[in-house]
Amino acid sequence: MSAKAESWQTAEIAGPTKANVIVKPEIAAAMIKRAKRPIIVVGYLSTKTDKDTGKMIEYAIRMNKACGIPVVATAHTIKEFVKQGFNDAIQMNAMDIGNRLKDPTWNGLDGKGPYDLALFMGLPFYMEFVILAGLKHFSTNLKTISLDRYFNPHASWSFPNLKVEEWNQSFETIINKLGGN
Amino acid sequence: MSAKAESWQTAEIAGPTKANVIVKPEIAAAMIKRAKRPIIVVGYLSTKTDKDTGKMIEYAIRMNKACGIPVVATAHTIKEFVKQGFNDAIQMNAMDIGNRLKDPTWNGLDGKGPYDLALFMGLPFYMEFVILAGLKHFSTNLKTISLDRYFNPHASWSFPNLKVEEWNQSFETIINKLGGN
Amino acid sequence: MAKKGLVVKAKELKTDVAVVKDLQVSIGKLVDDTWEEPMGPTPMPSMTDLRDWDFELLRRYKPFYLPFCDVCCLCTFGKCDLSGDKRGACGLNMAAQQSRIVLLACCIGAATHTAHARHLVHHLIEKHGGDFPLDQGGLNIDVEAPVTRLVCGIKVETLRDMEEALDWAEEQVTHCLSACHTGQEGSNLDFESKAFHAGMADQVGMEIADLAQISVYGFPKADPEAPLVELGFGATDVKKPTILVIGHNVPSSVGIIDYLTKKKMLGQVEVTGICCTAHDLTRYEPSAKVVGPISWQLKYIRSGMADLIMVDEQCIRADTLEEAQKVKTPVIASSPKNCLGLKNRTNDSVDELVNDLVEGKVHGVLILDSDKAGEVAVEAVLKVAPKRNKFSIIPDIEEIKAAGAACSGCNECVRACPNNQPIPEAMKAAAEGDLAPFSEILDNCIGCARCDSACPKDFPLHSFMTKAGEQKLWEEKYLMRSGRGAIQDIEIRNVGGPIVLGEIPGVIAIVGCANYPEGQGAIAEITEEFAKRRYIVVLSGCAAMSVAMVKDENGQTLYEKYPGGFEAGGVLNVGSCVSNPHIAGAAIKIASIFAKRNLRGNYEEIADYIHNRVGAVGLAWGAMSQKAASIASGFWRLGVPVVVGPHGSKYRRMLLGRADKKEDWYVYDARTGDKVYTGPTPEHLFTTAETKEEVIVMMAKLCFRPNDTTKGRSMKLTHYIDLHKRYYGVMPEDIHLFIRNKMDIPITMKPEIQKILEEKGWEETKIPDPTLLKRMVRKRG
Amino acid sequence: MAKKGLVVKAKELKTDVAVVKDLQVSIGKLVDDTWEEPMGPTPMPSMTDLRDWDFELLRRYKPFYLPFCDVCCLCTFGKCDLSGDKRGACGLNMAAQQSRIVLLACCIGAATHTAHARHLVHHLIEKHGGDFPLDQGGLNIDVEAPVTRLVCGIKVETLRDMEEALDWAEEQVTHCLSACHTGQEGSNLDFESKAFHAGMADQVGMEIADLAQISVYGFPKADPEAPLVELGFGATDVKKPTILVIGHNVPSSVGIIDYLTKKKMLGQVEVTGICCTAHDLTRYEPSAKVVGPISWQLKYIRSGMADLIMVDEQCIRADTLEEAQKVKTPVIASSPKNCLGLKNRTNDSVDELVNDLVEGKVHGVLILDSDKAGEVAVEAVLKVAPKRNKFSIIPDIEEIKAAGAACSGCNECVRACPNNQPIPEAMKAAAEGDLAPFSEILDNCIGCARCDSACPKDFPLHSFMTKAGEQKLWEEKYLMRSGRGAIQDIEIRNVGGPIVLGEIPGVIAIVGCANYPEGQGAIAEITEEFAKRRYIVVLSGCAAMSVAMVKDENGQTLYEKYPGGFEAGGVLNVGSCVSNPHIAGAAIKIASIFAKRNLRGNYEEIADYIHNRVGAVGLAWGAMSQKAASIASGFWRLGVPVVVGPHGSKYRRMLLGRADKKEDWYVYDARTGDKVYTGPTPEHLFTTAETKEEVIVMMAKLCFRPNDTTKGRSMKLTHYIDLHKRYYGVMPEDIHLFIRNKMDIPITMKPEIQKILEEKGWEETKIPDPTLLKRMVRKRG
Ligand code: SF4
Ligand code: SF4
Ligand code: SF4
Ligand code: SF4
Ligand code: SF4
Ligand code: SF4
Ligand code: SF4
Ligand code: SF4
Repeated sequence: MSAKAESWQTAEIAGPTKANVIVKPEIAAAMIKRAKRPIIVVGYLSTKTDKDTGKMIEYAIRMNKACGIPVVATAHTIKEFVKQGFNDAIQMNAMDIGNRLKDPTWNGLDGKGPYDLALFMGLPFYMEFVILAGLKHFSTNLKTISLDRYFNPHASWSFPNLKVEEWNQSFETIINKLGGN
Repeated sequence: MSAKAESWQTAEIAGPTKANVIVKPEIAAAMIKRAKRPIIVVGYLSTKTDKDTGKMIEYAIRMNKACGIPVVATAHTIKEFVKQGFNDAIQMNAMDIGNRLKDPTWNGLDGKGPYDLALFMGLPFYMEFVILAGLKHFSTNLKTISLDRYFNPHASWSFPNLKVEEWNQSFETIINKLGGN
Repeated sequence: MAKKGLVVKAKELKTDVAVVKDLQVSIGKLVDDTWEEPMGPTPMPSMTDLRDWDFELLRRYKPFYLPFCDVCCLCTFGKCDLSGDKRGACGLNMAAQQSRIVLLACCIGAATHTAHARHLVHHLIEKHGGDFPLDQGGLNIDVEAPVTRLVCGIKVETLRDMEEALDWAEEQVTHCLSACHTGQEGSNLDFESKAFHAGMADQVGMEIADLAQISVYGFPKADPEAPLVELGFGATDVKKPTILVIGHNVPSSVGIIDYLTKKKMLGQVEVTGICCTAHDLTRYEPSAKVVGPISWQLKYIRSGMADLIMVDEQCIRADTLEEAQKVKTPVIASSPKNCLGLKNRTNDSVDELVNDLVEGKVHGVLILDSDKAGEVAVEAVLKVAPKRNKFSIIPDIEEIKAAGAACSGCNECVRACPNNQPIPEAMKAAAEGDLAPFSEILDNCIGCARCDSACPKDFPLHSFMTKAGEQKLWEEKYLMRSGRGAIQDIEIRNVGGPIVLGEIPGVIAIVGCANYPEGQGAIAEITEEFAKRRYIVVLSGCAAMSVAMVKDENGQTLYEKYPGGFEAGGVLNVGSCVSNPHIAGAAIKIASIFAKRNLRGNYEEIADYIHNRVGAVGLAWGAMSQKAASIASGFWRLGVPVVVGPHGSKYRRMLLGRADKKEDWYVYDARTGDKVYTGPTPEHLFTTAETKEEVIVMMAKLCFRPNDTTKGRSMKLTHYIDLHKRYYGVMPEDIHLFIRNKMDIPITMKPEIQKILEEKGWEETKIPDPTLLKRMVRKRG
Repeated sequence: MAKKGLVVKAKELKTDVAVVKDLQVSIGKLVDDTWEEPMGPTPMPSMTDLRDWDFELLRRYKPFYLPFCDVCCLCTFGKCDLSGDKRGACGLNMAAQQSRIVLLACCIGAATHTAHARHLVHHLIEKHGGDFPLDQGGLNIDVEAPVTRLVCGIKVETLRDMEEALDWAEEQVTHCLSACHTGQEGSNLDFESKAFHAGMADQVGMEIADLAQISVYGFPKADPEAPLVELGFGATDVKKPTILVIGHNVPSSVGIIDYLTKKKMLGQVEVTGICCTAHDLTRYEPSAKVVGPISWQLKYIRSGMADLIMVDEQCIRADTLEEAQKVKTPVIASSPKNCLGLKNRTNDSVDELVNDLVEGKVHGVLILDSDKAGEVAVEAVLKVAPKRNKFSIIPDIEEIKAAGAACSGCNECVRACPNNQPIPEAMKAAAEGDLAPFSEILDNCIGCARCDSACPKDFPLHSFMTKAGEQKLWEEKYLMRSGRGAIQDIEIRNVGGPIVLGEIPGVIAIVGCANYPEGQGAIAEITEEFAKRRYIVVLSGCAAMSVAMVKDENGQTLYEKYPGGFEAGGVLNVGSCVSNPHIAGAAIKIASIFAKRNLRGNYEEIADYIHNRVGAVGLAWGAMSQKAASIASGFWRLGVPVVVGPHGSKYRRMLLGRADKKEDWYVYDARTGDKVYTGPTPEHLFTTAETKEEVIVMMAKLCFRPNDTTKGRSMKLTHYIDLHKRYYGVMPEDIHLFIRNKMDIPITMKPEIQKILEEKGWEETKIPDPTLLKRMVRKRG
């Protein structure tokens, strides 16, 4: 892994402000721990289990179990969560959650105040790319992390383009650091 | 110096294809040496001697003396060359030389065949940026190097954003490696 | 407007004539005063006339901007970094820049349709005279052009009448585009309002274009029983000389058919089409064939089936000439919009042209006379076909195997693929002789060939997958109902009751391009889900083709299984892209036929009516173009929500409601003037759906309207909850927002829902006579 | 065109009227048949009618594309990486994409002027009636609107006549914009041709706009002695209540003047302007003041001088409202193009509006009625001024010192500065109390405030430099000759001899915006260099202001030193941006007056004439906008070369000749039909100059034309060589390319030049009667 990463979709250049590369999963774990109000947004690709998408949805559940991070399931992802016995995910349209995260006066799913860190995974690359761009430019106190296997330059932080094993290992490390298993 | 460099003008993002960073001046020297038909294009900023521009024109002359590289002086830069006693520079409009370098059938100033390496320095950053972009996309067998103090991402190779001393030292090294003094 | 204040009474004119000699009088227009509909407040509105209405919508549906990159590069002050709260050299900020890009897209889209209409009307007047009468659907149609009447306040009865509407539309496009200039508009909301304006002008342009061609070319006229036409690779008779037409503007294709007819050769030459020209071609001559939507271009060309290609305008691959050359297919360009650098040979003789094309002296010619283009196409294809012998560049399996073995696995192809298709893996499998992965890729492929371009080894990857899917491709043979045109007044009248009672829970309009995230099957799935539930499903453009490309176990397409009328469970193809205003027109006619509202120049009132009462929702699952942007924009201003597929997220902004902000969802009760909470109905004006499952659930929800009767609302809720459970596996979280009183609750779900209502602390609300316009309140206070 | 084929004889009409009762007849236009100029081949040309001519130019002047970034992001198929030989998802390649961006810029520019013209004409007809007669310059002008006559083939005599030309222009803008749609045009050369077409339409739009305002508002009418007006910060009387108008579309500013006049308060309120509205304001009322070009906006606003700001449209900073708020200055927006998100208060009473602005209840209002806007502006400013007391946000020295000390030297500011100004160094100096470096920066500053935006510490750096340059700013008080409008026929006639004999070596047109690389002094230097040498220097827009902003040792500006006539050594301000067609018009009138060529609908022949014979060159040293792009494009199609300053390199493509390719420089000799080599005259159609020195030498060279007499050529050569030696220190390398025979050689340089000619193996060539059009060859053969 190097500190330089290229957008997974070649043409999806971000501009001068590009995501920091998560060179070590510990960084991500520390950020989640440090965050006062983190949230994770999980897209439908997390329900697929081909080599590209590993077991994202399980990682999301394990992260929730480890640190109680609230989970938003976009599109029909909720169905898979429920199938896996996880009933705490909230179904929302990806744009809707993006739009609310942008709003510093939104008090969150629980009404307890705005989030300060939003993790994303499992959305189509380009869709996540533009939602992250919207948050980068228009949110005020929110940081974003892309946990996808691909470098997404509009996030505040993103994994570089990873091999599947590296990526899985990263999740394991993060969950471990969060005190989960 | 790192292998990652940002465009000197913040907003002048290049796209997916970005210049390689000349991490060591030796690289540039080696490329010039390896080139069959190199050429150097020198813009008017090379005549200025503020801290930004060092003594570019003198370096150009010394490079010419070291390896006989032909010199194109854009705009009124020619006047300064002549003043410095160097009479071999050819005056041309920057776009005109850019346009000819693009053309693989152009046989060069001496009619002996197309150039394979074009060095640029002393043009306004953004003007060099777009000319280098034109060459990047539309020339066929030409490589370009920006020798300016600033990282210019549309070149094939460019210095990163350097301190004046680093930059001067780089020229000294290159000229030295080319066998000049 | 050009002609305002220039009305001269005949008597006065006589006097003038008597006084001023040797003058010619050029008549602009004869105004027929027998049309009694009173003029509304905003005929031919200026860019600001409907701004208050726009702001009303934008107050509720706020833009969420999704920048594509951090910078603006639209002028030489730039590039400017607009990240965060930075401003460009012109003082612009990121929100304004993104909305400006939306406006620009809508201007390009509106210009495209308006210019298309202008070309068509001009051409048809030249051929048939300005007096040629318009005919949308004979006696079955009273409001001949609802959008034009609504927006422009005029009645168009002849081709010439249309010019006034086009003059207006062109002026508006020019004004709106002007606002994109550096240092013009400074407010993102005003950019949005202007984008709506451009979208509205676009609707006029499209309506004019379709009405003109329906009238003159005798397309199906509001015909629920429009003929079924053949569609698909497999529909082409490979033995015949084959012409492929691509584009949107049909006169040169008509030229082909007319010449074939004249020469009694119809049937001897296969005439096939891609994109909207294919729609209009088959509306003109049902024996012609449709290949498929835009994404079918490259594989069809490379397969070598086409012996001659004629392009007109819009949605044509820019490399058509180069690709055609590879398979030795000559090209005729026939539109000023798309000249392809070819020599203008309009004035050369047919013989010369045919000869040059047949001999391969030129790869293509530009012929700007549609009749001549048609004649040359036919004469040339007859001679080219035997020479070409269906020369194809689809590689054989050995070549693919070798390539698979040589592939470096560099990932450039997949990183270039908009749909992230696993090409490197397919190459590995191909090396082993297994083409199945490539065949799967073809299913999810939009035919863009970016993979080809990106591959450093220059493998023609799209050809590889075409080869892999060959078998399936050649089995593609479907029936599509050809574009029917407008909706009849009687159809509108008949759906009144069922809509009020919820028997028809909504109108689902599926339109737009084929930039699908994962195959085109989604369109048919979505359509059937709603048709089965007795929604009305209206289709156009590429979507109307895609829906035909799935057969059930009996080999039937949805067009065969479901009726073509505007009725419960109807599956209607209205036609090509320019037929879209028939959908808007249906909504508009609901207002005029049920509610007896005047249409003429009465935009705001009608949009308010539609927004609050007509449960219509648009879906552009594969939207990709600037035209799709302006079409959506035309619906937004009418208050009709639009959903796009994932790639549509790249349009740079959504218009999103906030269900959690109660204060956003109040309307006036027109009876009392009270402000009444209505729940988020409809919740969004523009959003992206990630998956087809989400689309289905979301569209059902977006059919809610404040005005729903309890019967209607309870039916709509039934479908929403049912679909939510089915696709999401759970009850929706938000049903309490949509229940106004106990009567709204679907009976079968009563206990379950009442529990939820209690949990949520639900309170009963009133069902208003809803309006966003204070002036519509009847009670004077 | 809307009205073709609709001409009805009066007699027939009478019959109609007799038969058809109860009809109103709406008259489009009365055609005056007394105008005898025969119609040329291309009146109101379509997008393809002049394509052959364009291709002729493009064959010689090939595009050199300069991509800004590697990708295209214009539709949701994208972004697409177009680097190298890649193609986008729509099949487009990089060359086509860059030319498409050029077309898009030209469309935006043309739309801006055309919409401006439409607004103006519409407004003036509403106020003064369509019969209001046009008057370009009374009896001194025969061809009232040369561009419109040439392009449209019509004569415009009243305001109403103009609408036909605007209808045409709007239609063309719409067609051209349509070609920018994804999947339309595929050839870069066709995009270029369409860009030329948009540029030509733009010229018509501008000509109409200026002629309308000249006629109705009584601006100087082709007046070489147009009044000298005051310009500069220092010209403002700081004690008076001050209104600042910004923009280009003058009616609301006229509203201010008219109201002041009516109330006999002219002189009690200072009315100052920035950008073209300032030009037109002072053409209307010479006692008004010009602040400066676009780059003066921010420093003037922040200085707090303006007690009320009225904006209309074009070249207005998008953050005007925010910046105005900081200094408590209320804003009136007065154009539909630029509503700034403000509430439309057009229908509110003047009292309410004034009150709300004065009380600060609102920061601004939108008033779309120019008279009311004027009245409100005046009434409000009288009350606001005492309250504001010229409140300024220019910081004091202590604040700057503190900031200087706190500066982290992060370089973000300089990296954001388009002109790479050494702000971090200036901050260091400021920390020591030395503001001199900041003052120098202000000289090279275009007032974009990107440095402010970029600074992570939010220092208002542009205000710092404004403070540093304060003294100098307040000394700015110059005289500018106000915009004279058109060139008189007699002036054209009088320059005939001097031009032929080289006494006038060329016409130098300096136009466009203030995006200068290093200060605006260059404009005056360039102007004087050519004026001294008895070239004619014509100016407009921001350039016409910049040229006034330098005084000689006697305190005189060039407008005072040089005559305002179209004559040797003349320095002419034609007016605002929309006055540019007077420059094209002068070239066109040369063809009609000297050569007696017909103009009407005869574009190609006249462009060919101008390209081969009229030594006119355009310079847009600070070109930044899309309007500048379309203005340049209008000149390209006429065959007039244009040079831009360094920032103009960001327009994405140049049109460059290749002096080394002999085969490119042949013309037909109209007398014989022979192909004759003429040397690279002019060498380029569009290029970037890096420095003002280069501009001067290059422009002198670009004045060569194939048709030059030996006398004329020898004079032109003298200047070229002289300037080359002076600015480059050496003889030009290429003089042999410009000498046709020994008579061309400047006598004083004979020996030197003959030596060069020998070295170069020079051979004598013929001087043809040059044309690029085969059909212009007179000999039949
Ligand atoms: S339009 Fe404005 S933000 Fe965009 S490049 Fe130009 S100055 Fe910068
Ligand atoms: S052609 Fe198909 S597989 Fe190739 S990049 Fe395009 S969508 Fe992907
Ligand atoms: S780009 Fe070409 S070489 Fe690279 S992985 Fe794809 S198919 Fe293989
Ligand atoms: S806006 Fe588009 S073209 Fe411009 S820099 Fe960004 S990606 Fe490149
Ligand atoms: S217009 Fe063409 S090149 Fe540009 S983004 Fe769309 S598909 Fe790609
Ligand atoms: S305001 Fe002036 S100094 Fe600041 S970035 Fe702009 S040009 Fe540079
Ligand atoms: S950006 Fe601000 S802090 Fe950084 S160097 Fe410039 S003035 Fe100093
Ligand atoms: S010259 Fe340029 S900047 Fe100046 S007013 Fe005209 S368009 Fe605007």
